[in-house]
Amino acid sequence: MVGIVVVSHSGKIAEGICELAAQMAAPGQKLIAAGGMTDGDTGTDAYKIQAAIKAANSGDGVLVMVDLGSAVLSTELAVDMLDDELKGQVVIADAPILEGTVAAAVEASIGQSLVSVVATAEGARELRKR
Amino acid sequence: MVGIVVVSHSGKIAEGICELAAQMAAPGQKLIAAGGMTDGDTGTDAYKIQAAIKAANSGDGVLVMVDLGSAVLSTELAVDMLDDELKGQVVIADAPILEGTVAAAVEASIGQSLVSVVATAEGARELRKR
Amino acid sequence: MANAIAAIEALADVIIANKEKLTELDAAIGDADHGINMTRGFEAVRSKLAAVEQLKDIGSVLKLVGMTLISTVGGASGPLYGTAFIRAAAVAQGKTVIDIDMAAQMFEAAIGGIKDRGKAVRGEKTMLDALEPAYEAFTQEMVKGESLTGCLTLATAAAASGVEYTKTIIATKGRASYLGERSIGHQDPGATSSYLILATLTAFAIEQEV
Amino acid sequence: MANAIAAIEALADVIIANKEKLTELDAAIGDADHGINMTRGFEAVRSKLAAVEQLKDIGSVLKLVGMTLISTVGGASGPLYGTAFIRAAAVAQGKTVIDIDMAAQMFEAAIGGIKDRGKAVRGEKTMLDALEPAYEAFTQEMVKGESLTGCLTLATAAAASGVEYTKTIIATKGRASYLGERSIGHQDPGATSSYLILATLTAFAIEQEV
Ligand SMILES: Nc1ncnc2c1ncn2[C@@H]1O[C@H](COP(=O)(O)OP(=O)(O)O)[C@@H](O)[C@H]1O
Ligand SMILES: Nc1ncnc2c1ncn2[C@@H]1O[C@H](COP(=O)(O)OP(=O)(O)O)[C@@H](O)[C@H]1O
Ligand SMILES: [Mg+2]
Ligand SMILES: [Mg+2]
Ligand SMILES: [Mg+2]
Ligand SMILES: [Mg+2]
Repeated sequence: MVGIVVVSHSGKIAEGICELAAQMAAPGQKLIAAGGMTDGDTGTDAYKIQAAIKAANSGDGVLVMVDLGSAVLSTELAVDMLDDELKGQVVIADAPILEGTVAAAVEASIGQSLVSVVATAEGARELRKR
Repeated sequence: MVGIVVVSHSGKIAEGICELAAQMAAPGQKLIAAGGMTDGDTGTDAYKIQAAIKAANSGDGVLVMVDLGSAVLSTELAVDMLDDELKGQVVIADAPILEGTVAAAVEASIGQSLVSVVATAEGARELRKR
Repeated sequence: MANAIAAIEALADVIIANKEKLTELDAAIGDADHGINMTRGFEAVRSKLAAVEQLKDIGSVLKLVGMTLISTVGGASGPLYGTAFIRAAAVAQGKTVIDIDMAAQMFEAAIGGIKDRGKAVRGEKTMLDALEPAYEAFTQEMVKGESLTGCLTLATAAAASGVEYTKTIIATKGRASYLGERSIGHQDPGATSSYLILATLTAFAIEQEV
Repeated sequence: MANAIAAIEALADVIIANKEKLTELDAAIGDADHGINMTRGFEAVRSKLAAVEQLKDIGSVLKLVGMTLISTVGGASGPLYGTAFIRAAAVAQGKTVIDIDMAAQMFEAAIGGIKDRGKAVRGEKTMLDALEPAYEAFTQEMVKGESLTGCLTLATAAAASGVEYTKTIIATKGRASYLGERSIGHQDPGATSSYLILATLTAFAIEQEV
């Protein structure tokens, strides 16, 4: 099952999104929040993200959802620090963080491949709200 | 100044997004969280949203950002319950909630019109993350 | 108003008794909360009804129900059922008894509320797939001269078929739409609660007749 | 390693002394935290350096700095400066003194790290608008046979002009890009901290020479 990591500058946001997506996903779905700094301040921490990616991985790859630009920088750094095998199995989605995570969690929890989970996350950009 | 309401099923998410956006906005910017139910459970509450819209309004209109489909239903109901004058000044954005709120907060806090704040929120759909 | 309140109490009983069932249905194609949502809503309705002084007509009872569901259900079903009850309340304003014509009008208004609010049509795997065939059955029998309870009984049967039908279709509205084709084979929780509401009101009306 | 550590201590002093200034610059075009971020980072660096046993070479000092900034700065500047220090550390691995050639290589590696990480180019209103002209000035003087401190002095002057230049351009990377044209007229906080770092290292090198 593809694991999902949610990277936000805010711990509350990352946790909240994981909780929301978990309600739509199958029970075993890995949804790991990597939000805020270790001291609780706003920001992103590449080591925290790296640990979350490792925790989310169960062999089928990891989708990482990010909020703002600097979360991408920290996530790319986190990915660079992974060992080569896992590195090739991690994708940072170019997708809205909340909408993409919810859609991707549904897809991942029914056992879809990383490619298809990423496509679903990125497809969430096109979901219409009204 | 256009006010902004953030409607999420999760209180944590709505608050976190308001905090994140406030960091990018001018100090006076109204960013009102309407997340979760009164008892703290997950969900949306049209009366809470209605109160948030009233609190966000200072005469220049209100942008409402929503997370998932059922938040739209509650928000539309909340708007229907407003008096006619305010009703015409409220727009629910068809935009990703986090990305749209951050972009819109910057725009609103420099005094742009409701039309332009809505366009900025909806334009956030096109922001690329990588 | 005693009757209207007793009918709502009966609804609350049935919804609460089906909390697990509705939640399980929602677990398969949604976020596993429909029974929890509806129970929270009807428990709140029950305490509101207990606390309120005097309700002067059926409209007031239904309005209180609708407003309470709106603020306590939390899911899509909150604004949908909330709007349905409030629209039905408008028809029942000033009324203290319900005849068959008024029942039909209330039913129509309620469905109209759900459609205005949710912008769904029949066939999208929602509560409308129980309610619309039920309403059609109701009016069909009504023009044939059936009694209120007769019409309700047939409406409930049609709702039950509608619930079965939801198993065969793809969800295109609400959370179940995330599943696309994979929603086929699963029964819609909202259609199920709509059926339960209708079945309960039917049973209540039959009891009143006796 | 005493020298390298002393240089880092000097950086920490200057960053902390400019906490408000950097934060104010970021308030105008970002999220008002660059000084806070950098201060949190360099305070952590300071305690790490105080706690660590023995650092065998300059590479180890710089690696520790980079890793600490990555985990404590929080903003975009964290991975950017973190990567810069770690890339410079790779050049300085096994080294206990820095000559002019090595300084140039470290400088180049650091900028390369920032570019790889941030995918920005000069003219986008970032730290690169201070660092790239500074590096050019450095190498230009180096080929003319200038001393390390001479090269650093001219590099710092170029960085200062680069900071001024950021006032005239539109931000197209980082948070300031949300402001588009309205970012014109404001000085980039990251370019400013880059200038401060360079100026401090220059002053430190001059002191060492005396
Ligand atoms: N737009 C809509 N129109 C009509 N009914 C809808 C709509 N969206 C959802 N529903 C109904 O609501 C039910 C789900 O209710 P519930 O689980 O309480 O809300 P949520 O999906 O927000 O968790 C669905 O089974 C469906 O019958
Ligand atoms: N992609 C990038 N490449 C180079 N520098 C960048 C980039 N993005 C941001 N910066 C620099 O980072 C500075 C902001 O740092 P900081 O405020 O600490 O982070 P954040 O913007 O995440 O709050 C900017 O002033 C700019 O110089
Ligand atoms: Mg549900
Ligand atoms: Mg729900
Ligand atoms: Mg900043
Ligand atoms: Mg920041």
